[in-house]
Amino acid sequence: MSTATWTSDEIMTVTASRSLRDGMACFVGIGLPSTAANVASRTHAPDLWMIYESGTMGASPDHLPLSIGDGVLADTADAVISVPEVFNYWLQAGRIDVGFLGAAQIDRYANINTTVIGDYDDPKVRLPGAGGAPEIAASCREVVVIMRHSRRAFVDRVDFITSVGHGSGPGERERLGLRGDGPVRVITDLGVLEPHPLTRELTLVGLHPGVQVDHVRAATGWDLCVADELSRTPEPTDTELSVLRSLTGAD
Amino acid sequence: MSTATWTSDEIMTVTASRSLRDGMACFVGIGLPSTAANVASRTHAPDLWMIYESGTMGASPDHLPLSIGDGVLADTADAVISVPEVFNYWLQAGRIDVGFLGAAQIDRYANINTTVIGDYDDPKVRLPGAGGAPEIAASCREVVVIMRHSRRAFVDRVDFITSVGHGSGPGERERLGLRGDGPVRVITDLGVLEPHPLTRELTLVGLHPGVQVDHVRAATGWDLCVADELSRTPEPTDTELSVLRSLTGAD
Amino acid sequence: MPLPLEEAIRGLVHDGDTVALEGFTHLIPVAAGHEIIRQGLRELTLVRMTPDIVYDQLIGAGCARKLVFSWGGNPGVGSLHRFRDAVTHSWPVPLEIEEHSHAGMANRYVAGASGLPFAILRGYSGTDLVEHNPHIKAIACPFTGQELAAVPALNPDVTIIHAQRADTVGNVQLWGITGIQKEAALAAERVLVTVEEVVDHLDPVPGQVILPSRVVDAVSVVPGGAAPSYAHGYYERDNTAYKAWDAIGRDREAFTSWLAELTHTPAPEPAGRGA
Amino acid sequence: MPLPLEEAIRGLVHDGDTVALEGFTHLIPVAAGHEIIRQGLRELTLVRMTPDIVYDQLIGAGCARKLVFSWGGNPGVGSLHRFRDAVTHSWPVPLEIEEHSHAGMANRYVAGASGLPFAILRGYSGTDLVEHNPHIKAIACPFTGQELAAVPALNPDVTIIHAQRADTVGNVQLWGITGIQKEAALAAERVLVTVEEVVDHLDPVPGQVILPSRVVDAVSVVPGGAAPSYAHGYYERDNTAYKAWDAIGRDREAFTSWLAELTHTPAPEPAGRGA
Repeated sequence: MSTATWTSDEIMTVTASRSLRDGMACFVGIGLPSTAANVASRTHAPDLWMIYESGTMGASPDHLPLSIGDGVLADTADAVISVPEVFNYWLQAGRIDVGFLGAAQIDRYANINTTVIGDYDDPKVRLPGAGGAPEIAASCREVVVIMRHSRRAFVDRVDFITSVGHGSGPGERERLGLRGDGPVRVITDLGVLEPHPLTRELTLVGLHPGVQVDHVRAATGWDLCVADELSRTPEPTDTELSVLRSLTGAD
Repeated sequence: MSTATWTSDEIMTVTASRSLRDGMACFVGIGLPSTAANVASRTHAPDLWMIYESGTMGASPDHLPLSIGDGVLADTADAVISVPEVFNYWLQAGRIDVGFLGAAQIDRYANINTTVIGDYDDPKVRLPGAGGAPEIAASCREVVVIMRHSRRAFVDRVDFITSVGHGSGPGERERLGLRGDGPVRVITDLGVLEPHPLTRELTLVGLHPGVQVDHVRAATGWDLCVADELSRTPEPTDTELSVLRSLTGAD
Repeated sequence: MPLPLEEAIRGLVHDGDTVALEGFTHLIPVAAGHEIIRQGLRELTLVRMTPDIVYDQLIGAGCARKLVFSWGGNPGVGSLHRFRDAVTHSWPVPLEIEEHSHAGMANRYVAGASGLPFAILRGYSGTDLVEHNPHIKAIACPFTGQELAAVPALNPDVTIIHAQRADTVGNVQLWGITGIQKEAALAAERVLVTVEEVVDHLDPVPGQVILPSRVVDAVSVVPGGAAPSYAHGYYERDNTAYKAWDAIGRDREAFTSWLAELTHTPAPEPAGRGA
Repeated sequence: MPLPLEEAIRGLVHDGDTVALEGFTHLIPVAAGHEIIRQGLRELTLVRMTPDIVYDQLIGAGCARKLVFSWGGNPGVGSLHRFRDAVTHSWPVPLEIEEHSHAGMANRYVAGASGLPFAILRGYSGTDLVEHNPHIKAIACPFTGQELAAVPALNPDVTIIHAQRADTVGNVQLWGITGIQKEAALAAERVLVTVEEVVDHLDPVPGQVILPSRVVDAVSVVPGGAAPSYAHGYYERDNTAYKAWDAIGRDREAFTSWLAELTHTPAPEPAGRGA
């Protein structure tokens, strides 16, 4: 039994890191995805192969990069390639196993909005935009989304589809010609959601320690489906926490 | 006055080298074009910028390369790039001033055949094929052709258009969307031909020393037009000949 | 011959131009952006895959009429408040936007560098970007019938990049993360490169990109010209400056003071260690 | 773990496959081609921008049903006589040909490496290549209406290249003139790389291309495996061998003797200096 205490962001990041299997090729965005990937590569997945959109492939940074173009990535990479090569030769060609994405809004079918809150032409909040996300969501074999749970973020329909999850339900990705499986898991600070195998609707399948189903329902902007059998996230191990904190500087 | 004697191939190569101006970007093929370009860069055009289709840019080989991918080109180049970059970023983008081409057949309108003599599906002679020539002929600002003069080579219509010269006459290049000026000069072992400004038909404009118009007519497979004023190619200088022979090993 | 930055910007960048300043978190041509602000250029169409703080500054200073981009943010810090203010409140002037994905922008530059009018990619399918951007169209493969996205070539009037070194004849060398700079430069009508130093000979470096002098219109020696981003082998990213920008950019008054200070500051000395 | 070449060819190349052996005058995978001849593979569709003597040998040995190419010759020497004999006299078996320009082939590989079904280029316009090759079509730019050429992606079943080095986990490093090898490898279903040596760590080299081990199916250590072409930093081109081939290839009998000698020769020792 771990006696450690940990924050809700920490359990989210540790859970995300666990969804990376050793040897996978992982398309890593900055922030939570990068932290989770670097935790994984220092714990159970030493041969995780990280590709950053700046063009570094197979980097093993000794500290957490400050940006997707941090010099430590170039210094430790197997190779540095150009941005067109990253997107054309690696992502579009279907060579990436898993893409990690964040989002400002996500909806019932795991569609992702990072563009705008409100109306596009008269926005309430202007967000950073698409970046690499639309093609990551389209082309990686699978996508894992990491984001904090709230009613503002988990909405019935996103204001803007920046990156397609499961569209409007079953068969939509195939109709759109998207070749990857799309989001297979959404990891939040409360638990884990997965698309239902038949309806493709995001369904609560796991709870972090101490969290109840009602908490998650209250933080979700639609009538959330809950799996019959809910898993309970194992507590972060001491190793996971110490690795994570050494990366984030919280130790 | 030069007292040197020289061969018909030597006057052809020296004349071709003179058509390169200093500072030009020149797309160089192996064989006579490469020899001519290397004579130019060692005589009147020290800043001739040579690009070979193998990807070497700005090479200054200390001996004549044996192939378009000779190691001496990579060793002395400003940069070595990939083959797609050569064709897309440099040739197709219109950055090359002059392309040097050889040919097995050329016709009245300077269309070039390097594919097949006879019928395509049942050829008399199978030639090497297109290589880079179709796009060199399309995209360089101007094209210079170097080839030995004979009735078999200078034909009324080529058996196969591998690379477009002036098509079937005035306006044809524009109709085809070809952006360079096409062949501006054909240099042979007998003299120099240029497309007529109005008709685009190859016209004899210059004779090498000792050659008469009748020689050229006899070696041309169509009723050759001859310019009113014919230039006489200046004899190769001692410097040109010694540079050329140091390259070809004839010294 | 290197040109002083002030002179290079004056000669190559004009009101109304389409201008790309590229550099993917590394080698961002910040000093050149500041010189554009100082010279008071207006009505620019600014192009950049990842507009960050120097674009926030250009937008806040009123240089831009339009922004063409794929991700706008202060990397690792948060939002661009001048960009948001321009989009949502037209301050100081309205900002038209045209947005793409990274894959779309990268391929637009590739097409531009290749002399092609458009590029094709598997992208945008099912996204709302399509209906808000007339520059994304569908195209069918003539062999398989598969539907793909087409985007038009991007050919800036001017591309500005920062590089580690140039030689005395103007060949440019950059290395480390080189992003989209080669394509952005080759796609442009005119190219300005600011460099850390000029050297007699460019010794080859693993991972280098070389831009031959014939595609470079001007080189300006501006040591530190990429700060607060970094120049691999020269200096590190000044993360404090990125964080500090958040507070300045968030507030119109703080920004206005910053702008007044910048525009009264003389341009950096044009001649660096290598000049 | 490096595989003996014999085993790698047996495992990765099958009768009827589409096989590309690439290398642009430099690093031509000749030893691998000879092993294909020794194993008596048949009905191959051979792909290569510049088929030269090793392709002449493969064709003369009857391994190929079809050749996809853009320039076939003995570089700096002359014609490929086995290729000519197959095209004009169907000896030893008929050879179907599909021909492109270099620009077309290069872009076909680029499309293949990019997961796209086709590529566009300014090319072929007005040439007779178009009417003899159903794989060249016209396509209109959806923005400008300009007409361009479209060519289908090239995705070989197997691509074979030769490189200077691999490391012990199978990352591959090549440098000097690297031609089209990166794209040809990334476009293929399976990739075999013969190398001069295996080293513990790939020290970066200017101009290097790295193929990460995850896109390489097998590495075989074959020192001298590119001869008579050259391996930058290892050995020079054997120009005498290129010239000597002309006489052998010109004559069916001389070729048949050459072939008998090759196929009775045991494969080169699989383990080289680096193994």
